[in-house]
Amino acid sequence: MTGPAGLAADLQLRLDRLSLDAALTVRPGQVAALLGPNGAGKSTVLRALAGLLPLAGGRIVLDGTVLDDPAARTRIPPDKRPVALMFQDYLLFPHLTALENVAFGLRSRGMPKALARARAATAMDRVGLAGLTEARPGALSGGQQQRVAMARALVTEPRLLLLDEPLAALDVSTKTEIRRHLRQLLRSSNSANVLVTHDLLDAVALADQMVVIEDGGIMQSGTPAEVTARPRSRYVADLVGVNLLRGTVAGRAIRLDDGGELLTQGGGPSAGAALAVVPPAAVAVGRKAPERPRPNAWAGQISAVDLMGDRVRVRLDGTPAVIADVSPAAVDELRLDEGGELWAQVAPGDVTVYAP
Amino acid sequence: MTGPAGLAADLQLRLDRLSLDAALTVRPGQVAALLGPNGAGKSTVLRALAGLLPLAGGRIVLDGTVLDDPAARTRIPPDKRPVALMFQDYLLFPHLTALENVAFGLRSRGMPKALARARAATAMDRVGLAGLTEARPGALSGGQQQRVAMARALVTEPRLLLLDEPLAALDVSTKTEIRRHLRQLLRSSNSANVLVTHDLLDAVALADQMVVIEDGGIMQSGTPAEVTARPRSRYVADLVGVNLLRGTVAGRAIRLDDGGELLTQGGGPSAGAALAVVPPAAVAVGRKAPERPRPNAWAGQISAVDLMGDRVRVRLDGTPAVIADVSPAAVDELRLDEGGELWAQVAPGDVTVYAP
Amino acid sequence: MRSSRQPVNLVVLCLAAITALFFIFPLTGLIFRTPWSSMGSVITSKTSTDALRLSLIASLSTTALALCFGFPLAWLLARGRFPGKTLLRGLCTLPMVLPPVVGGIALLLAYGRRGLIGEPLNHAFGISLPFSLPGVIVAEAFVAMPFFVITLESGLRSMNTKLEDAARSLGASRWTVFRRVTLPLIWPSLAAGGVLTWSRALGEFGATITFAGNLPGVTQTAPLAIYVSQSSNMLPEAIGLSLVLVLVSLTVMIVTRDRSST
Amino acid sequence: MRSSRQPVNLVVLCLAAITALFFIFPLTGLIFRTPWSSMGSVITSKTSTDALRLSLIASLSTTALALCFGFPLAWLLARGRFPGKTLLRGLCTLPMVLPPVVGGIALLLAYGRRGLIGEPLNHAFGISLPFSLPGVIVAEAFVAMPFFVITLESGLRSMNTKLEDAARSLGASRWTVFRRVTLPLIWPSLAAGGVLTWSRALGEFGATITFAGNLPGVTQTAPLAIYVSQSSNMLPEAIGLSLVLVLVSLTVMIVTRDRSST
Amino acid sequence: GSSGPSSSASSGKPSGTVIVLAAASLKGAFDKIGKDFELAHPGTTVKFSYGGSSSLATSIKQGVSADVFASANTANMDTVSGDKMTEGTPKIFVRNKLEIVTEAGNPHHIKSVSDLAEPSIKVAVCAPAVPCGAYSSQVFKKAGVTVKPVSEETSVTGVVTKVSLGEADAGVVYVTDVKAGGSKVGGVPIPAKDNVVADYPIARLTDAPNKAGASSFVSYVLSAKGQQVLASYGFMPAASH
Ligand SMILES: Nc1ncnc2c1ncn2[C@@H]1O[C@H](COP(=O)(O)OP(=O)(O)OP(=O)(O)O)[C@@H](O)[C@H]1O
Ligand SMILES: Nc1ncnc2c1ncn2[C@@H]1O[C@H](COP(=O)(O)OP(=O)(O)OP(=O)(O)O)[C@@H](O)[C@H]1O
Ligand SMILES: [Mg+2]
Ligand SMILES: [Mg+2]
Repeated sequence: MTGPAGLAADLQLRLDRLSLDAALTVRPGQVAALLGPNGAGKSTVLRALAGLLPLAGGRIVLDGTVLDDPAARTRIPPDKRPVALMFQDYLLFPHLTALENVAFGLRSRGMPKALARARAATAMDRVGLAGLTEARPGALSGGQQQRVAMARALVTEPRLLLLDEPLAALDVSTKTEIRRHLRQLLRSSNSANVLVTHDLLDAVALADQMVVIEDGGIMQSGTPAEVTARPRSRYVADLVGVNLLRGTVAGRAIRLDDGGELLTQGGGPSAGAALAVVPPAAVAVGRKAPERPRPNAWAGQISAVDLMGDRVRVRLDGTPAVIADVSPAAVDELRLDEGGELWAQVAPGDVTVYAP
Repeated sequence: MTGPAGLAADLQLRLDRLSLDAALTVRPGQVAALLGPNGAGKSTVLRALAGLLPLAGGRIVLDGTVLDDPAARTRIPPDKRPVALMFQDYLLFPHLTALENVAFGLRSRGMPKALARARAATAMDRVGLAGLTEARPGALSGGQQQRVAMARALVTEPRLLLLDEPLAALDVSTKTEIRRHLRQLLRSSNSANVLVTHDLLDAVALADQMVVIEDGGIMQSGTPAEVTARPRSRYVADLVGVNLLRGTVAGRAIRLDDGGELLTQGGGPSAGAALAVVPPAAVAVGRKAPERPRPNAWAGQISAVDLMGDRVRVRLDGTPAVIADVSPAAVDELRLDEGGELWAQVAPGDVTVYAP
Repeated sequence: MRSSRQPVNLVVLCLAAITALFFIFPLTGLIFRTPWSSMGSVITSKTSTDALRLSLIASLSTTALALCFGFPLAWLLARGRFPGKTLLRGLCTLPMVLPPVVGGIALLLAYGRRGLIGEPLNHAFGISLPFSLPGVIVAEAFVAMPFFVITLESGLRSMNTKLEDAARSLGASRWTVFRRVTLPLIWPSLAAGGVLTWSRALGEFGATITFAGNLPGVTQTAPLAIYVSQSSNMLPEAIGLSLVLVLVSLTVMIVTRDRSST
Repeated sequence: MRSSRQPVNLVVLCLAAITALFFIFPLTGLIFRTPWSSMGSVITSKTSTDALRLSLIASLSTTALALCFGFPLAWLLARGRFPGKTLLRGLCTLPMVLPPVVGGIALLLAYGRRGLIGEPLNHAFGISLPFSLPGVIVAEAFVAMPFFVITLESGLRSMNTKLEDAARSLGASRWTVFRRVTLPLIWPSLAAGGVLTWSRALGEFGATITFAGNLPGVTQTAPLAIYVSQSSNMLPEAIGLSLVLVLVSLTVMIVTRDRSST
Repeated sequence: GSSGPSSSASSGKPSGTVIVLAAASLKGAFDKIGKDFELAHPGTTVKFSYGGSSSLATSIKQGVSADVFASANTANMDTVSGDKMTEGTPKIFVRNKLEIVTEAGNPHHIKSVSDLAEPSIKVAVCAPAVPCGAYSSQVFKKAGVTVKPVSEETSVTGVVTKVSLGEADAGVVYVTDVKAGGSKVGGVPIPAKDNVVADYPIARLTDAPNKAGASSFVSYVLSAKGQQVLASYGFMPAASH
């Protein structure tokens, strides 16, 4: 071993619609969650790490061993890497039973058949598929297939585990259980883990590190707490569910790029460009204008009303445009029709400002 | 037309691991959300409605026309049904471009090429894929593929629209937008719509009717409000995120089947079997036993601690076993280690009781 | 996507090269022995041009027949469920096993003027296949069509039929599904089957000469003309005409392949 | 899953039936003409048993050779990227177009005693292919292997290579991937290619007699024995032996098919 | 329809198409005779379908419609006339005899039939089942030698091909084949005492659509002009025996 344990990767490559340039470090036993819009390059990152896509530049080092280094013409083939990849589209072997699918990685690495099957059966049991060992993938439901794919990746106990949206097709009960199972497993495994997900809950529950990829590059990374506290892009703000506003600090106020101004409590950068976050619950809305002009109050048109379970999210097109959460009870009272006008108001204390 | 508009279906069929028996009624312009555990038979329902699986019994009537009636040997083939199905695994045509995939349904129904392509282009634009018309499915990301599949189903403007987990692979920003787009479209379309999802938000935001399928049968159905207020199964309780306890009414208390007793405020059935719901936020937990014995207070072992974004969900194995939500701040204070002991307490006013 | 790995390794490359050379050497041998000086007259002689024309007509007709008739049979074998399917498949592949001359005799027994089917056919419609171009086509179809059926069946068996379901659910009739989904997806097998059938028909000799005779301008295809040259000790002419046949087929294959695949 | 629709419609069924009957009638004709009384002696005569034995040995060896050598070539054609691929594919399919007798002559020119390769081979190792069993196999391989290559190539082209990537990422070496993923997935093409090659080799006549000669017990395969019978006005014997050949191949096909597919 | 316009009467001026089934070894001579015949009888066309004599006989027995059959041996003709499918008795129109064929220049110095018995000499002969093979056996028997061939070819051209390509050192074939083989092969005559004579019969077919044409063609082949052409290809005239 010639370097620290875990994964240190710097990935550069090009596809038709993507030019990827991203660096990633994951220590053993830790989990990096990869988030980002569709087509950002998350799956591409995993494929490159697994050795299924050649790098154009950069390098991949795992536990001190160079897996990929185009400059030095080093390239360890996929099967020689201690890596397991759970594919977004599962790619189960249609001609093998579920159990044989799960045992495939163990058998490939030379484990005796009986042992491999026993281990595979345990792994299937862990993801709640004990009764489906003999089924072919074609006769399984979507969620069952996803669990087979997960068991197939987990059972190989790799040094680098790559999971591409592993929980997307699971029902809520199973999702909670498996998330919990994954959490224990990833912690105790001592492998470096990379998890792609669209669900903030997964990232918060499982990851030590959140990495947001947009358009092939890393937009933001940090612990889940850091990232959710200070979103740097529209995508992250949507993920966290807050209003993100861009502007310039002007004394105790921030002058917004898209027009308008917000008074803040201070505490952010003293000058220059800044980002401001306003939680939707902190945006108070009403049908009437405040009786006398007030700071942080402005009118906007309702462009969308979304039911969000126990609250209703209203999208206001104004200067600035914001989303506001209101209680279901308020919906009728406010006559929330799209196109109608509402007034929004934010207390300066609810505006968090930070440098971009 | 010999009957009411919309869908009236009674489906009976058998697969290897499933014996399906479910009835479903959807009026035009309405949306039924199908929820249920993995392998419950949701996709099977959609396939049967589309005519891709033969019924063993029951019948399917759409806008008064019998589509399927095994008893009368009536069976309209899939292509003669005014139905569109978006598959869980997309099933995009690999040899066609994204645009050709979307235009396929229109072309099949005889629309001139230029017009079909123009409509398809509009549909792709609506799901945010304007730039990807010429890409083949194999070169698209998972979320992009899902959107192509959705556009392909939506563009045909069917009388019965079947969507199988249409939003599962989308990023948060897109998901919100497309959910909103779907909402408008489904309302204005005048078609009967059936949507399979694992996400309560989708059901609440889009559906008029929630239908919970478990193990091939309908476990519960009603408006989203009805279903979420009175879960009838463990799955629904998990979906809604509440504690569901089964027991027998004993005066103002309910004697639980798995042991223990809960004092309630009354208001439910006066005798017999009953279900009780306790929101996890209503379960107060502490390290110490209450100083004097109190009703609705009991001790349990922590079996799991899950981060849920802005709160922490603790699972207590006691009599009864419950989940409790605590604030992140409380986590350290309570030393929430798995295996540790905690006391739980519930105010009788937070226990809702209803007949099963 | 697949650029990730070197697609072919060294052992495979060596074996493939050996095989290719195994095929190429004999052709080289032929080219060496070709009487280049007299090639002009070989190619332009009426016998040769007639024979080549007939060969092309007959082999292309055979391929077309295979499409019309062999395709349904392949479909039935791949997707039908009925007892005796394996036996039927076996029976339909037997023309490949039968030495072509015996195949020709079998054809005479069935479709000849005195044959099982040929006799009633002749009485009723005055149709007589031997010594006619249709006879050549029948002979070639008998020998070559099984190649199409078997290849196509394998293609149909390995395709993802769920995509056909998807197409049906989008309102595509059986025929549209077939044309726009099934056909493109089984294209490699279809092309392979077509090439095999066409080539086999183009090279067919034994069944043709036995069933359809060897009349220049009527039933004498190129292989028959080559046979006659060779068996009247005119080997150079035989080789010359063979080479022309080979060139024609090579051209057709390269042109269709370049136009049909990426 | 697919039980949802009647798998085969009426037109398809009719066309398929016509095709099947087209193949079956000639075979029926042969059966009618078979000299059942003398079949016993036909089957047990030394010439026949020798010929059948040689036929089986040679055709099975050819199929084995096709597996070892044709597979790599098909792989290269399906997955390699190099200039002249279309030309190479065309060249390797030419033995199908060449009338078998000319094919035999081409083989003599290359691998005969005075041939391009045959002469050095003979000098260096004393190996001489003509008039020997290896010669028979070479002739059959030359004629029949292209069928394997083309069929397999189409199978390799239409398979989902992502599954191979998945297997690699699970730690399977190239060889394991090949054995446990690629092979099972292309099984239909492999089986079809095998059947085609084996059948074609079993029925091969022209190239064999030209290249390897016709010596009973040494190079006389069944088709050669049949031809000799037929050309000495012993048609019944020829038909009898043909029928035995047909039965043998039918049995082999049904047995292997039943054991290998569902 | 297969034979084109035909005259109905069995006599009179020949016209229309005459279809001749002939042994492949006759190709050179018959092509020439056909041309001459067409010139001599304007309005007629002769079409030849060459093949192995036995295949042709099989075709005829299966009802192939043709006018004339010219076989390279009497056995095949007999099976046809035995089924009453020839008009009258077939006539011998030409004869042939055997010769040893060697590589050009005779590198192995083969001088007689007995040299073919040398184990070091690779000999290709016709299979005993085909006419030239049967004749070869007779020759070996008459010469009192036992020849172990490396191959029993099914046609004479098979033997010629093997020898001309150097695969076999020598073979036994018809004189006409050696002549047709030209400079690529050499011939070693077999003395008359060991040699055999092969008869080539010709006959009009009973079902001939063009009876007049068929009869004239048969007569033309037997005529002096026809015999002359055949002789120029190395055949022995039928009359000279
Ligand atoms: N085989 C390919 N050839 C060319 N372009 C590709 C290929 N695969 C993916 N792409 C493109 O690369 C980009 C990144 O794709 P990738 O699958 O990595 O996205 P992703 O971040 O995983 O998205 P999703 O959340 O939708 O799964 C997309 O724009 C996609 O269209
Ligand atoms: N082709 C098939 N043959 C036999 N059984 C099948 C087949 N397809 C599905 N099943 C079984 O039927 C049951 C229902 O499958 P279905 O796909 O309808 O589930 P689902 O409710 O859609 O689940 P998910 O949420 O995982 O998509 C499952 O147990 C599955 O294993
Ligand atoms: Mg992805
Ligand atoms: Mg499903």
